[in-house]
Amino acid sequence: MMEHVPLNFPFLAAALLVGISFYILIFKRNLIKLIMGIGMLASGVNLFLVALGYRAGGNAPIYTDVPEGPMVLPVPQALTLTSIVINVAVLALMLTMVILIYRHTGNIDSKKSRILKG
Amino acid sequence: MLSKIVRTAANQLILFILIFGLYVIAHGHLTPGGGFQGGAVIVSGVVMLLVAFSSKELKKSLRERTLSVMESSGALIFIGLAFAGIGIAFFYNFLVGTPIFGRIPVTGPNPGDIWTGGVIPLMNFAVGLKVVAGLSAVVLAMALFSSGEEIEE
Amino acid sequence: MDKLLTYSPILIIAIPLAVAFLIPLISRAGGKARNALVIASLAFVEFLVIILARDIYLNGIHIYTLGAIAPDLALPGGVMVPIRIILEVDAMSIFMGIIWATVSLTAAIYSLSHMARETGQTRFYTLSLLMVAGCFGMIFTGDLFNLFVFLEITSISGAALIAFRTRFADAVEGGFKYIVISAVAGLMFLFGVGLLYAQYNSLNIGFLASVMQYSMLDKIALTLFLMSLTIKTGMVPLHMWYPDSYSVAPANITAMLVITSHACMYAVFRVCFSLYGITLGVAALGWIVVIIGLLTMFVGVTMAVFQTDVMRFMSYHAISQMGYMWLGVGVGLAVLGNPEALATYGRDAIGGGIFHILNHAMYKPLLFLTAGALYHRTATRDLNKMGGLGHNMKFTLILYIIGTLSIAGIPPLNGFASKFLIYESVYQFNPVLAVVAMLVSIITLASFTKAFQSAFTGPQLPEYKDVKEVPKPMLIGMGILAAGIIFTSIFPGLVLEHIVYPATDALINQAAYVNGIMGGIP
Amino acid sequence: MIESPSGFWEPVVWIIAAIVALLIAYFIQRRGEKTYKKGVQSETFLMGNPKLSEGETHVRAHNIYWGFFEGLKKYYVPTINAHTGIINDHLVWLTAGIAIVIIILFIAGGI
Repeated sequence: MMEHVPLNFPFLAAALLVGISFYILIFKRNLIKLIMGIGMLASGVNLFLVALGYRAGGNAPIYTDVPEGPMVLPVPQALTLTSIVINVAVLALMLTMVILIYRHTGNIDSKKSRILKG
Repeated sequence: MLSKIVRTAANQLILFILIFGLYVIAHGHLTPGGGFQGGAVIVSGVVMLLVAFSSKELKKSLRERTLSVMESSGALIFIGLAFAGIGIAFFYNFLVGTPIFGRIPVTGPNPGDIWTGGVIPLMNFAVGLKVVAGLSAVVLAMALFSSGEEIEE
Repeated sequence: MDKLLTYSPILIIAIPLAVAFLIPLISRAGGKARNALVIASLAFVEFLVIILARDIYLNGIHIYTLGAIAPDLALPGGVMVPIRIILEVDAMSIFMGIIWATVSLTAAIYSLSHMARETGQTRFYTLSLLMVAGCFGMIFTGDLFNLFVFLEITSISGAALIAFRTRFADAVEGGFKYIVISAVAGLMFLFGVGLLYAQYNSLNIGFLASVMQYSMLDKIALTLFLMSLTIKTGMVPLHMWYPDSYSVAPANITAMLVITSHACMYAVFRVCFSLYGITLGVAALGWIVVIIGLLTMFVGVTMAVFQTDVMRFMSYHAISQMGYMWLGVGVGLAVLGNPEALATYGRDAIGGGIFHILNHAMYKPLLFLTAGALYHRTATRDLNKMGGLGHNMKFTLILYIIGTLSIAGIPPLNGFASKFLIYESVYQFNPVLAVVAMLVSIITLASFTKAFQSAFTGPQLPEYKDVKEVPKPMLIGMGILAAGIIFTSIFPGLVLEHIVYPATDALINQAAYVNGIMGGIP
Repeated sequence: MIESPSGFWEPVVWIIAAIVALLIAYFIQRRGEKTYKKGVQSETFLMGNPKLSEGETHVRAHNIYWGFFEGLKKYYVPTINAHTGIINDHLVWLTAGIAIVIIILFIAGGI
């Protein structure tokens, strides 16, 4: 077992990003801003994952021009890439739906464009 | 449609963007990058064309049907490569040791050997094809959508 | 045959995925070829699931490692951690697999007619098969990160399918709500995965379970898993998006979506039992699950009585029925640390909850499909505008009655059998819970009577004078589910003994799941 | 056959019992009133008012259980108002739920 990763700036930045994005998700009624919030949430989580991949003294696992020494296991980087790819798909789908919502209701406010309730 | 300067510059730049994207795809198993990243670089070129020319112009050269076939074949090549190793295991790297991308990479400082990685470079190309087609379709559809048109069936 | 059995866990996921991308090419040859391909591939998957199930019940857990022969092959530097993508299929996974294979095949048969009038069917089938592959992946994976990936595949294709009829404003809105909730829930799940990876340097459920310490970060991760997955099952008070999304989708998609929310519920069970399991020495989590189960049941059913949109009405009932499963399994979770109580009633409570999943997975898709049949012929979902349809749609009427009696728990149908087990075992834990559960069952019957009365009975309305019975493929799709209901009704003991209790024991027996992975690694 | 902690359930026995009960009910019904006139006595009787058209006699969905909702107004009005259908509110519930469950798990402790 490796020792716990010390709390440092990347984690604080990730927490800040997640916090800001939750603020956006809760208080911003503009659907485009909501999607931006989800994008920021994704960035926060990705930053968290990438920060986990850092190990003191480890080398980046790139086989060209690598210095001598141990390499880190690139699992968190792989996770982050997968998560980024998924988020591209999710954001594209959400934006398309917002375009359609705007076409149907002429509004991108989450309260005014709502039809279904109760 | 933007001015002639922008259009000419875009016409020249797209070549470099394409080359850079292909470079990122081809070196995906050696350096950071790969199919998705290189594909995204190429699609950024498509976006540039979309800005320089209008979406209607671009629709003529990028047909939805062609993109759909490209995307499907990219995914099929990927899954086919995964299936090809099923004699041993799904996703088994059956090309290791063969002349095609089969060399064992050396550790330590070295300039990198392109003929390594087994099926991974091939999968990178498949993913690149899929990403280029898929993201171009997404971008084009959105541009057409917001200008009030539909992408043709 | 042996080879096929060895590869079946991955083939079950890979075949729908490959066919999904083959469809855009095949559909050049015409709609018939495409439909035949879809049905054939799903039938083959069903066959694979059945032979795999038979083998699992005989020989125990199946492990499949992607890219290598064994899970521990070629680990660098003597690391004794499973780093590869590993599929671990035990009795609980294959239980969900049987359900999902059957319902997706049924929904595909149904959609042959139901979607025949829509444009863009190629995309429809591509997305459906992606959803099939994604949900199978969720069920079979033994890896937390893959669970996230497959969860997102299911969500993305599901959202696109909900909004498939983009000409309706409500469909788009439902799809948008679904994708937003899924995206946020998925990212929260990923955050929890990251928290576990930070501590234990692995993503494999079996390995994590063997080193789990239940530290502060583990508690936060547990909460994130629990809430992000339960929001997708429509648990009260996180259920409000659920009827909005599920009521606007095409009926065959809603039938499949119900099972995807069961798959999320399965993931919660996996996390609670297999990942945390023994370390949950306290009853707190069990009580949380029991209380949200009660709330889910009660709020779901009372809101359902009020609805006049037939799909929305059934969506609220789907929420309400989920409460029974939470209740049963929650009671089992609360007594997990107490072997005596677990043996007397805990196992029966979990078994009742899981049996109810099986029953719900048959009657709820059936009811959604009958609602789709009504929509197919009347082009409205509003119960206020319907009436007297039983005169012309006799088969739909019969199928609806079977579903209704089953969901309301009227003996001798299967809904009663599972509810009976839940009532009796929950009564031993706390009598109040059983009383609430029975009350909910009564309101369920009352509300379904309302829908039955307003849609099927009454004089033949002039606007529906020449309504015809729905086409044959739709009736066949519904008939398969109804046949399943009747079989389970007559032989509940058989089903319980051979399918449900193995799944229950697979959940309770955490050591077997851990050994499935860690057995090969010293 | 299902065995639960305090009983059992056997649908075949139940079905046989139900058939026997239905047969008994049928025999009792056959011994009933013989003077019933088919067609005449099944007509709708609306206190002498003229017969309504077919669409009007059908009780529509929103009229069913009206009294139930009226009686439980105190429960229904706030519950339905809570279902706003606004996506931001759904996310508020999610955030609040995560916070509450974390607090409960911390208070409850564990190993």
